[in-house]
Amino acid sequence: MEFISQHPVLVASIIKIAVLLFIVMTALAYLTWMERKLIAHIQSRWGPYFVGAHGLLQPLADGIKFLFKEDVTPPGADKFAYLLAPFLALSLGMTAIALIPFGPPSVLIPFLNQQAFSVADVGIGLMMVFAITAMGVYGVALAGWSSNSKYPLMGGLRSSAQMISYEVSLTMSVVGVVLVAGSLNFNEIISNQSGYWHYVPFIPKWNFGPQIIGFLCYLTAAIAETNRVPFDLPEAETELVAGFHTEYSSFKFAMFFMAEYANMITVSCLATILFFGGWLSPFPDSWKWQLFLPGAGLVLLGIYCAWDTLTEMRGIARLQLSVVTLLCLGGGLLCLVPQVAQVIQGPFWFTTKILVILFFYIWLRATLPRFRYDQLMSFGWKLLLPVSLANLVLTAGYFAFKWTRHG
Amino acid sequence: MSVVPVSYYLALSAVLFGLGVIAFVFKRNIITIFMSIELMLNAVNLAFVAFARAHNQLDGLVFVFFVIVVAAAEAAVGLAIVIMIAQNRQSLSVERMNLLKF
Amino acid sequence: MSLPVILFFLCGALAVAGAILLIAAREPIHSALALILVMVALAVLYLLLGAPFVAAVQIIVYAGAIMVLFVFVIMLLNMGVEERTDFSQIAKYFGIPLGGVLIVWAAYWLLHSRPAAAIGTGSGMEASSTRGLSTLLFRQYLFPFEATSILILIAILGALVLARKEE
Amino acid sequence: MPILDHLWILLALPLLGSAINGLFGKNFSKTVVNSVAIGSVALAFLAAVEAVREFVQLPADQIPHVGTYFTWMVAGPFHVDFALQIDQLTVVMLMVVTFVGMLIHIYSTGYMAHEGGYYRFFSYLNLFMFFMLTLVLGANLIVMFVGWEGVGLCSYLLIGFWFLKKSAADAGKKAFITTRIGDFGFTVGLLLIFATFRSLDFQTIFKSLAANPVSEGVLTTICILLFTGAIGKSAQLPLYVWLPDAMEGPTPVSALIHAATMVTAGVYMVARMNPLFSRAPIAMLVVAIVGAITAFYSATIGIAQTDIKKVLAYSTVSQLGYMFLACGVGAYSAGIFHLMTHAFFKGLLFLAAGSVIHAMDGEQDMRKMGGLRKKIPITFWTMLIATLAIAGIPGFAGYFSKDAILEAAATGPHANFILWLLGVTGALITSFYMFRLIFLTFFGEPRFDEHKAHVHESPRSMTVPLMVLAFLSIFGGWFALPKMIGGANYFERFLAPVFGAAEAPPEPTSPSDALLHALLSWPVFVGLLGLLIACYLYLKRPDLPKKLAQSMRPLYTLIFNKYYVDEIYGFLIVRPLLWISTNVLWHVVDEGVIDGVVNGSAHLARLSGRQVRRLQSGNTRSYASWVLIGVVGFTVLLLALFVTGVH
Repeated sequence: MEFISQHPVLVASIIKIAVLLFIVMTALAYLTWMERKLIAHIQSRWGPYFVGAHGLLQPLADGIKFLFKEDVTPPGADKFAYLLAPFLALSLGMTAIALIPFGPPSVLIPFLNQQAFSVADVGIGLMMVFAITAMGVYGVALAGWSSNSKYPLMGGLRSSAQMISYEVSLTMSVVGVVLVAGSLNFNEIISNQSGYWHYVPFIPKWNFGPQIIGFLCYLTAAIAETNRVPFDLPEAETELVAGFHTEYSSFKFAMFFMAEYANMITVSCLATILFFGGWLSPFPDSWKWQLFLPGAGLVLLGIYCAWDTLTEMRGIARLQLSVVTLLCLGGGLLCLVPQVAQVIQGPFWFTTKILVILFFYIWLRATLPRFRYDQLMSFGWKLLLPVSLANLVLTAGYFAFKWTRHG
Repeated sequence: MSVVPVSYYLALSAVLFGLGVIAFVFKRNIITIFMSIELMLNAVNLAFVAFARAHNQLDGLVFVFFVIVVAAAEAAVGLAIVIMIAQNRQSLSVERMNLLKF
Repeated sequence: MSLPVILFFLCGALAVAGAILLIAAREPIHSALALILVMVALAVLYLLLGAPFVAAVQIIVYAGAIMVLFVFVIMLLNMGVEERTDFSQIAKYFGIPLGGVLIVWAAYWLLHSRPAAAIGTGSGMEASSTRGLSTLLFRQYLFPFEATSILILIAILGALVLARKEE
Repeated sequence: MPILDHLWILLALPLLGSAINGLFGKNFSKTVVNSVAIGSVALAFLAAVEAVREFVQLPADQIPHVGTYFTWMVAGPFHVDFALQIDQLTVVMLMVVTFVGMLIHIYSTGYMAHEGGYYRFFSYLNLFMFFMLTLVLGANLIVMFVGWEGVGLCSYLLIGFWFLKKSAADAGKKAFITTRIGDFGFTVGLLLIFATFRSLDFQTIFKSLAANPVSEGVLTTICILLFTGAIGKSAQLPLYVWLPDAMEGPTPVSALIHAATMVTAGVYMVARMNPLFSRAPIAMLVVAIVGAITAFYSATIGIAQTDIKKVLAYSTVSQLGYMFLACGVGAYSAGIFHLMTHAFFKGLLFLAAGSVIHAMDGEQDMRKMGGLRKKIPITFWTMLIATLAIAGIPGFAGYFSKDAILEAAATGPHANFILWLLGVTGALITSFYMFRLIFLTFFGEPRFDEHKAHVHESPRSMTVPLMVLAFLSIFGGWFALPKMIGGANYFERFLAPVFGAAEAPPEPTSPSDALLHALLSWPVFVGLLGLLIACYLYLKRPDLPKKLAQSMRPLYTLIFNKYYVDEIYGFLIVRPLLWISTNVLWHVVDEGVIDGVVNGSAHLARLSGRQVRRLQSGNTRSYASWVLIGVVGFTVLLLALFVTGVH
């Protein structure tokens, strides 16, 4: 007790980390589910359906399957690096998320008086996130090298080259935002985006507008950074079996998988914070009814589930879905309590925005074909980088002009 | 003790630098020798930062930036050279590259 | 023993260990990893010293770019473990021992020479340090800054020229 | 602008010409080279004329007019400016040098037309003009010395102009070395002067000399030392030997350098330093004696020479002797007067001889000539005029000057019968061998193959200078005309300010007996006598000379071989020197000591290198270790210092 009172930071951090880990893990798991479902529907298939209602238990099944698969280590592999790679990848992917503020800093944890919605509110959070993502390369590279096999090596080479190439434009595209906000701190960046354009009503003053070029560059670079379609050269099945993690099996493979999704989440969070005003709501604060949006949404979802349970489901599935229904309704009702609603506001908007971006991600994957390697490189160096630089110059020029004009 | 004296940082940087020197002399692989140079640079950077902190002057940090930039440039060129060497000599051992002698 | 002191000793130990590993490892990749370890540890020390921005740059540029380049090249060439030849007697009998002497003695000297100026965790001066740093960099050190940009440009050209295939 | 304030222009012009021709002349056409060379000298001449015009208008108290341009060197009390001065003496020399120089440049364009290294020749010639003018204009002994050595250099270059011919190259060397011997004395003299007067500036020296008298011994030493320089430069006994050999050079060179200008530098110097000399009677006597003996002695050699240029060379030597005789007996103005006239007629003689040689396609031996009178009339007439002038026939330039000299020797303040006698005899012999030359060359039957040698008159560019000089050889001496009818010699009066201290003004006499005395003077008599003898021997009885040679063979051979002076020098000086150089300096000092040191050091270097190169193992780690060793050593040192400094 007395230790707690002495080191509130420590305790709070531990608690927050635990919670965050749990949430993120589940999120990852269900992100896979979401992806498969979405792509299936886009391709007019059903997608996972039989493991649990709507295949809701599919991720769980997958996880168990991975756990119990045989863990093969290829002969002549560099044991240490071979082990290190997946851990590096996943842990880094997770760590980045620790810097993300999911809600306003004003909300505090009772007794400890620490921010509730961000594990670490660093003065230069943006830089830190980039630092961590920058390290992400090693996971891939090491994996490719240590497998002591042809395809992984090439995959590793490709991806490391690709990642360092696109990291440059990623960083460059963001600097514009930093200039606008005049800070590297996430909370400041976000609060800097609050309010509306006074000459265009009802359009929130998010960086998305003025930094549109930066945003597009960022999005592209981010997709490449996370080795997603159409930039998933490192794991191009058709060319290199599965790229850098060809030789990996069972849970190590799973870790790579999770790492990839974790990175997706990270970059989506960044996009949200930098360009879409993070946890800010798009509506003016005067509109009180928006407090009840999350609750209402959950309740509606619950109602849909209930109807679905009664009409569609049979046997065990009905039971499972009814559980989901109860959860949704209960959560919804809880969220309708004003205090809770107040607290839940920020995270709600934040997650919504993230989900939108993630949806976009998956949509892309379902739609676009893959680049060729040289195209990828030339695109990154000859188009993306110059454009992001141009954006930077434009922004800087604008501010220089502005500041010289008035103070 | 609740704070770390600057001399500790300096000593640490000295140790790292020395280790870098030893690495430079001890290693035979060009790339690793390169790395040992980077290690020395890092040690120096640490000293810079420590001094900057000690005198509450930021200039030291600026110097760190310049060091890093130079290191980056050096790495770019140096590694290109290493690649050329490896392609021509099929070896990375400096001890096998002794054409330039009496 | 407060938190920063613990952290210092932890990271210091890590850094030294990394350096020794760099020397000990025969596999270049392992050396590279060891060096990355050193860099990360140093980054944490920078945080301790209240220079978070430098720490971030250290990670991004050093660990995130330069070392990646090293790893990349090592993978590309894939020349296997280093051979421990001993053609250089002078290095064997003088260089390495002298290096040891240098370490011990310089460390000793630095520990005892100057009055131990105390350094706190440097919390609270982060933002200001970043801001002040930028002003310093873009006002007082503008010319060196531009010079380095030229340097980088030249380096790029040099690398291109070297890497280009003669046809 | 008054050119007097910019005398340096006079120097700059020839130097510029020389530089242009020397640097770029290789690619120029002959016309360009000519225009550059002659243009520069002609401009210099015009500038000189202008300078003289302005000089004449100067009030007496501004003479000499000195222009200091920059401080050249300063070392404690030793201070030398680059300064030029102009006074009456300078004016005379200036006119002579520039004018004769210009004529000879023009002449050369014709004479050298078919030679290689055309641009080189003219570059040297211009350079010579530059140095000669420096010599003449110099306001202190150092500047003068520069010119002095410079003309020596140019003389060397030009004598050895055909350096592929061994004799020419040797002659060049001989000239240089022989003059160097004299210059040694000259240099010592300069040192002594500085030691005595604490300055090398003419005016300063003279002023301080006038102010506080210096011991006569010192002055004598100085003067004799300076005179050695003059001996070398002006080819007096015993250092005259280089001048005859100098005839290896192209004839215009002989005319310009070895007759008209350079060789007279010695005389000029002595005249310039007259305040010193006139205070040192013994030195004066030495000068006079050397001059007289040379005049006589080399005249005798002239008798037996067969090479046309050699004859002229020896006659030059003897004429120079006359000039020194004049200076020695205190008649400086007479000396300078003779210098001027001599410049005219001797220059003319050489040019004419050159024209003859040109006509004979390079033949110089008078025994293979003869009867050229008709074939090359202009050359003949001009040369005849010059000969009359040098022989001292009344009315011609040479008469006045030589008469003045001999008169001074006879009746001057330092009169001396023996010197006078030598002079007169010399005059006799002079006119004899000169007319011998004329008769052998132009009269009698051709002694060469008419068909093989197609004799032709020289081009206009050569004949015009001849005629101009002939004109001067006649009227150049008429400054002195009034003296004959009892006036004072214009020339002397003009130069009086310079020599005033030295010379007693000539006492006026009544016109009639002045004229009588002038016409019945010995020079006229001996001149005519020489003419008659020559006429008798070489026109009336051409067989007689051989008989005479037979009858007094030993004397003849002695004279024919120039008294074996070269051989004696060779035996007494050159051989021992050679022996020492070969057996001591070469085999012992050079091979033993110097080469030993050099090779030894090289060997040492190689040995040490063989050991040290092991360091260059090519092994990076070794290099790194060495660096490390150095670093540790340094840190130890520094920290040690630091510790001792702090604690």
